[in-house]
Amino acid sequence: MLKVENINVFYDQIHALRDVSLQVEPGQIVSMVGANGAGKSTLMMTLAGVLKARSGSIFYNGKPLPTEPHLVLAEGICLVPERRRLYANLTVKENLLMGAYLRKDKKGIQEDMEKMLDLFPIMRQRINQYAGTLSGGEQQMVAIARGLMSRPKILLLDEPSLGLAPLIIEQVFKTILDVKAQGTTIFLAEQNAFKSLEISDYAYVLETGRVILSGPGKELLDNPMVQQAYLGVRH
Amino acid sequence: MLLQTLVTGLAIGGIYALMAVGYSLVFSILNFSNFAYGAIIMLGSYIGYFSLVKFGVPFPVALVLTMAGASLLSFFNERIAYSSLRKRRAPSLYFMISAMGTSIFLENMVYATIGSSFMAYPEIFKQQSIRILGSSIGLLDLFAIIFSFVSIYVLHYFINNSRTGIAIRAASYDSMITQINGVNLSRLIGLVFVLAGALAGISGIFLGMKYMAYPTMGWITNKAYIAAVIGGLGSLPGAVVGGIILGILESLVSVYIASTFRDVFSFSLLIILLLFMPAGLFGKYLEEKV
Amino acid sequence: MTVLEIRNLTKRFGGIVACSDLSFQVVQGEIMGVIGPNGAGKTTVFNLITGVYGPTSGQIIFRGQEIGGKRPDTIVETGIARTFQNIRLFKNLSVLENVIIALDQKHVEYSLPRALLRTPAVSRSEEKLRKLALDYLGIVGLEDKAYQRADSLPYGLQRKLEISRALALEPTLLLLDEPAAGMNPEESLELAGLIREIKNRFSLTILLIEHHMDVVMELCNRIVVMNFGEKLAEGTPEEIQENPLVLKAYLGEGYKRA
Amino acid sequence: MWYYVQGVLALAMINVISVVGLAVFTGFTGLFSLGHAAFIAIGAYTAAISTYFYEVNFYVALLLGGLMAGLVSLIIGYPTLKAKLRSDYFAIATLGFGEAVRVILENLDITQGARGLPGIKVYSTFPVVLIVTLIVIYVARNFVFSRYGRMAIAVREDFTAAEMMGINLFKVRLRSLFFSAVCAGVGGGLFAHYISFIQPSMFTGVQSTMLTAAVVAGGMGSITGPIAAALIFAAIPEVLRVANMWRLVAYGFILVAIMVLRPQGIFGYKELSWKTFSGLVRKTSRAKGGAA
Amino acid sequence: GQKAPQTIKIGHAVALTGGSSMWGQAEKNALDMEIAKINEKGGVLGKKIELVAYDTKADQTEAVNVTKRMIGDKVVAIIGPGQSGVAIAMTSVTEPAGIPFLATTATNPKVTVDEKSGKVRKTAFRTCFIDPFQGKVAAQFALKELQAKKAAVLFDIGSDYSQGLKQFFVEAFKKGGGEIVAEEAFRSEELDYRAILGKIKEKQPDVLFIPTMQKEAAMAMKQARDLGMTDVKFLGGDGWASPDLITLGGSATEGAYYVNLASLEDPGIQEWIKAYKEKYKMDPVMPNPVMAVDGLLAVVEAIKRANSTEPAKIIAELEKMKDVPVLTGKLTIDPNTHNPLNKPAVIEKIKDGKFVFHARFVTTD
Ligand SMILES: Nc1ncnc2c1ncn2[C@@H]1O[C@H](COP(=O)(O)OP(=O)(O)OP(=O)(O)O)[C@@H](O)[C@H]1O
Ligand SMILES: Nc1ncnc2c1ncn2[C@@H]1O[C@H](COP(=O)(O)OP(=O)(O)OP(=O)(O)O)[C@@H](O)[C@H]1O
Ligand SMILES: [Mg+2]
Ligand SMILES: [Mg+2]
Repeated sequence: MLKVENINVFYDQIHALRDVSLQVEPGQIVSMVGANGAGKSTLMMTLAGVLKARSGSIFYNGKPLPTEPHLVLAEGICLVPERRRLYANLTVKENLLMGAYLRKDKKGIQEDMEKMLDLFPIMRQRINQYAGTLSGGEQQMVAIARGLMSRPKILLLDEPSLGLAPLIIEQVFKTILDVKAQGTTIFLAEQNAFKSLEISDYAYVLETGRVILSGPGKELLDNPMVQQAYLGVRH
Repeated sequence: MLLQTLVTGLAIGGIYALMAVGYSLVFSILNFSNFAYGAIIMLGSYIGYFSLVKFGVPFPVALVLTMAGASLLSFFNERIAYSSLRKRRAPSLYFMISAMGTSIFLENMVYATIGSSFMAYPEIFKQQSIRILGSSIGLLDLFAIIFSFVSIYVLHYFINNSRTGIAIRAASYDSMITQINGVNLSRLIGLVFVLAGALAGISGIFLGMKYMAYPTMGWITNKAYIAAVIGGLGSLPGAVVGGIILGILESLVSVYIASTFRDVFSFSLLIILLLFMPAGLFGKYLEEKV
Repeated sequence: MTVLEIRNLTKRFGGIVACSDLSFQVVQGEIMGVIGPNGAGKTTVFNLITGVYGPTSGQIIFRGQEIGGKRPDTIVETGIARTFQNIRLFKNLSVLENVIIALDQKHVEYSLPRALLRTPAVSRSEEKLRKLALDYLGIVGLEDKAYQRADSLPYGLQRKLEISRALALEPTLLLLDEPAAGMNPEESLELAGLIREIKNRFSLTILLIEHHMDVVMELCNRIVVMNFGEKLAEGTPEEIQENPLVLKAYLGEGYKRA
Repeated sequence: MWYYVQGVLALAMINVISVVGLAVFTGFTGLFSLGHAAFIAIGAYTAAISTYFYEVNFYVALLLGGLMAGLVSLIIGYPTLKAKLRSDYFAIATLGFGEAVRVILENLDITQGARGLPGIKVYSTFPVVLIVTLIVIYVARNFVFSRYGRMAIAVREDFTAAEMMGINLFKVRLRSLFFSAVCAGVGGGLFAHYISFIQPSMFTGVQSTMLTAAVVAGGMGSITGPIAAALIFAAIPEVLRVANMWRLVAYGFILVAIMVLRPQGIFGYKELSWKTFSGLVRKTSRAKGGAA
Repeated sequence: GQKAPQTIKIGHAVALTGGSSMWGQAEKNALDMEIAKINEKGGVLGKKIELVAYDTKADQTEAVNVTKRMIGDKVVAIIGPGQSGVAIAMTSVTEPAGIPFLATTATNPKVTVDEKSGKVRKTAFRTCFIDPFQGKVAAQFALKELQAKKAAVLFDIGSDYSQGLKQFFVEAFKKGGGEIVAEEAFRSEELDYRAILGKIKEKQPDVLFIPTMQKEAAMAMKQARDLGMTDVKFLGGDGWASPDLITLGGSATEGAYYVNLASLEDPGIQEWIKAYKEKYKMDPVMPNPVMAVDGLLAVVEAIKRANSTEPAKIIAELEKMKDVPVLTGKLTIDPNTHNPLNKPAVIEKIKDGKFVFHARFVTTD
């Protein structure tokens, strides 16, 4: 469905992604594991069209992926960016509506909005509050909900559990599984490697901008090198 | 006398308000003071003049031509002077300097091509005035006031409730994320500048009819900036209220204190107001949560 | 000895009560955890302690001195430093300069007129600052990144820089707001080690907000649990892990580990 | 020809003095002013009145002018900075202040209103201007490369974090404003004694904005950049004389082009600032990094 | 043994850009035309004249720069500028350099006489009358011809010209037995005077004196009529001298009078105007071009008489100048003030949407 071939991404001179290739199959949860600065977010942003690869190519259903963010979204690929990036000057509700910007079905939008509020009940009390004044975790919830509002075909989730309480993390992962069950493909970057590998159909390990390892999630979970470097398991 | 002063002030305030709104509109999305706005108004005024006088079209046609022309100018202004800054996420100061350059460019362009002489509009609303409670108000002024109220109300509604309006506000905070949300940013910003340009066209033609068209008329927008700040930057109703307050205050000071010290009074008021309401009457500081 | 005492602290934002009649005490030399669901008011407590907000009511007493409602810079002077949940570095400055700025208040030995004329004392003092700043960077292992721009560091290192910058203020009470956010379990444990180390080295008292329970349980002597702005529970990590209210509101019934 | 070039240079350097002052304020605290011409005016009038009516020594008069401008800057700076006005609000407040100062100059007796003060003695010869300019640049550089400049940068970058570093925002901003006003005042004093005739209409908002333009075009957070920009801005209209009435059109165009092509300023973002700072930063990567 | 230059360079400090460029361009046109004529006839002292014109933007600092440049170019004298403020600033360069300039429409007395010492400035001359004279003309005209008893003044406090002229008018009007009922000011660039006009209206003046530039004056007249000030007569100074006044002010300007330096309808210059119109396809914008030509002719005459192009000698000759024929009549320069003597003032009236020559006016003391 999504195929990345040998892309190289730079920040000025900093070479952030080196010859990265990977593949995301429809209906799967594919995740990325990697230390701080490995390049996970960079890859996410590149897929979303925010950053441009200097070389290499990205295909979506066999066709080259557009490189303008709004066209990428129009293709059904939606990024929930790292560190939330909400519109601080809009209310929670307006943030959610922005998530559904390209959708025209008023009723569907309304329904989805209700769904999101059921998912994260605390949002219901905050619905008319400016997103900028929400607590960190509340913002993360809104960010995830905003991403879901576009009803994406592929959801790119960059550290969705950042700053969330344990209970809510459980919920988020449950939601990810729900979303998958509805047929959405998920590409996930997570520091919470335990959980993400557990639910992933396939996973890639990124180290200083390179893919060094890949395999089904469960397999990587048992890989000693992964355990030591990312799961904090000491042998 | 007092009543007449108030009415006079209201008439001036109406024009300030109209200009302040377009200025505030751009501020509300790009968060910078578009100092080129005055030059667009000025060119709008010339377009109106040439349509009416040189091409002899009827007033409504001239108005449409002016709005279209100013919109176009405003659009290109953005594309040439701001869009690359926007893409590099330059701080707002850079936009302002670019805007200043644009305004120097446009103003002197007029000097170089049309010349420094002043263009008087034909007397369309033939100096008619109506009398209310013993004070007279020009028909043109009345029209300007009503017109500003209506256009501002429509705009306000649009910004607050429409899908595009929300996107405009969203883009003002984080343009990268709006794109991720599927917004075609270039088109959206283009639209804002077209809207602001249309308002500039209206302001230009009103200013031209009320006074005249001349190269440095953009300075009047200084007053509009002040009005917008009094009202709170980025707030459209604020721009209206600010414009009218400023207009009335100026008239009162002129008549009852001293016309020469008028600006000292209005600026002192401005500063005092800001001390108590640092974001103007209706503006809000977005306190970034720590 | 009690270092910090929070007494009936309340903070309202319009209709929202972010912190409500909260009281607890922090004892010299301990690491106290502050946990609770998202939006419980943890960060707000930090903001109140450091003067970002003034309290609606209640008191904050630090070393016998009321600091509620004071300006942040005066509160820093009394010996409190913090890190931010959303990292706030001076992005365009180098890593080193970020730390030097923290040193500027206490360690500079020249006055404005001297600075204007740049007397030798100025250069000497600046050189001293640089050395000192490098020492502070060394503590978190960033000395080899000293001349990079702060915002080119990856997220995790930015957090460490924030800690080092806070240390440079020579606080006696350090407030850490989710220092392990965005770190994987391995990195979190490493960070926990670092926190313990600096605590001992500088004899600090630490107040720690964190959602990574491994870190909290590993480090904290005592924990305050907040919910809806109120105190839900207070106790040792063991007590807290068993507390049914906490399990229900925060950890989740399924919480079993450690 | 040298006579003329010298004249242009002298005026350019006088301008540099104000620009350097403004660079210290705007470039380093991030606040910008649209009223700095008022400080130049105050310096010019104070110095001119001192030598014209009271026959004060020229250098003393220059200092008086700087001091007076500094004091007046506190009048506007104290309340507005205390109230923590932000960017555009502060800018408009200073714009208003600048206009108000001009109105007052137009109405005072001692300034002879709009008719101005003619016949001020010409003391600002080329060497005098050159030396004063160098002194101001040196002092400004020292200011910026000390803790005072560093604190200002911190405030510009993130004032909340800066406060959390124990920095008093108000003091830092006011100090920078005061410094820049003193520079402007000295520049004004030199100007008055160069041109020998001053009128309120010489100190307009347009001039203030051109000063800010030089600072921004030169590069925020840099001293050398704005100096270069000020010199270039002085040279452009002279070089473009051949273009006749198109020269100001070209001038505006160039201004836009600089911003569009080099939004980080002529020499790039603070090329000089901390890098050379007492040899502190030797191999910084910041030299080329943009403000993106 | 320096080689003598092949031409005689005469400088021209003129506003070619900005708000005053309308007059500046006309000035330059007129000088170009006149110099061509002189050169055709063989020039002066056997040499051709070359005009070295630089734009001042009507700005003092620019003017100082270009003056230095002209001096570097070795001009022997300078024509212009047209603005008093600019002229005063220029003296700081011309005085030490000893190069004379002949201001065209700079009517402020301080241009040629140093206020503090009361001494005449060696290098500053002009071909126009001065504001005290103009103010007196306006005042006496109002008193005598318009039979005015009560006058109000609306002036621009940001303009030295306006402030000065207002003061001289007020003095003369009071001296002549009139009463000044209102002195109201606005600030430059402002265009709405309704509030202050309302105040003036209440005082019921016979005459409203508006010593401003044409734009402000036109607006003021228009708004005054709008406010129902139907009977008051409008009066102005040479700042009005632009056809824009009528286009802007429209019917409100009808019947207004103003004092000018020269008139398009002045019978003495009709031939010259014809030539100008032929060459440039438009009317010269009065009065700057004729004043500039007067200056040029005076300089040429001085060079001839001195039989030298040395600036000091030109100055000496200018000071002695008496009844030299120039475009607007005969020029005599007062050696004590460097102002022209007995330069007559012209009163023009707006009639049927045109400037009409009304009368030459001679003042009484
Ligand atoms: N704006 C930027 N400018 C320069 N370098 C950057 C920028 N953003 C990221 N980098 C660098 O690119 C590399 C990859 O960063 P990225 O944010 O993609 O890592 P990550 O895997 O998402 O890390 P984390 O787990 O901390 O989020 C890092 O070395 C980082 O320092
Ligand atoms: N400036 C503000 N204006 C309005 N509401 C605010 C403001 N600051 C915080 N709040 C509200 O107060 C509540 C507490 O916020 P706080 O940031 O303290 O939560 P927290 O416990 O730190 O949560 P998290 O773990 O998610 O960071 C939240 O519901 C938030 O929406
Ligand atoms: Mg990341
Ligand atoms: Mg928090």
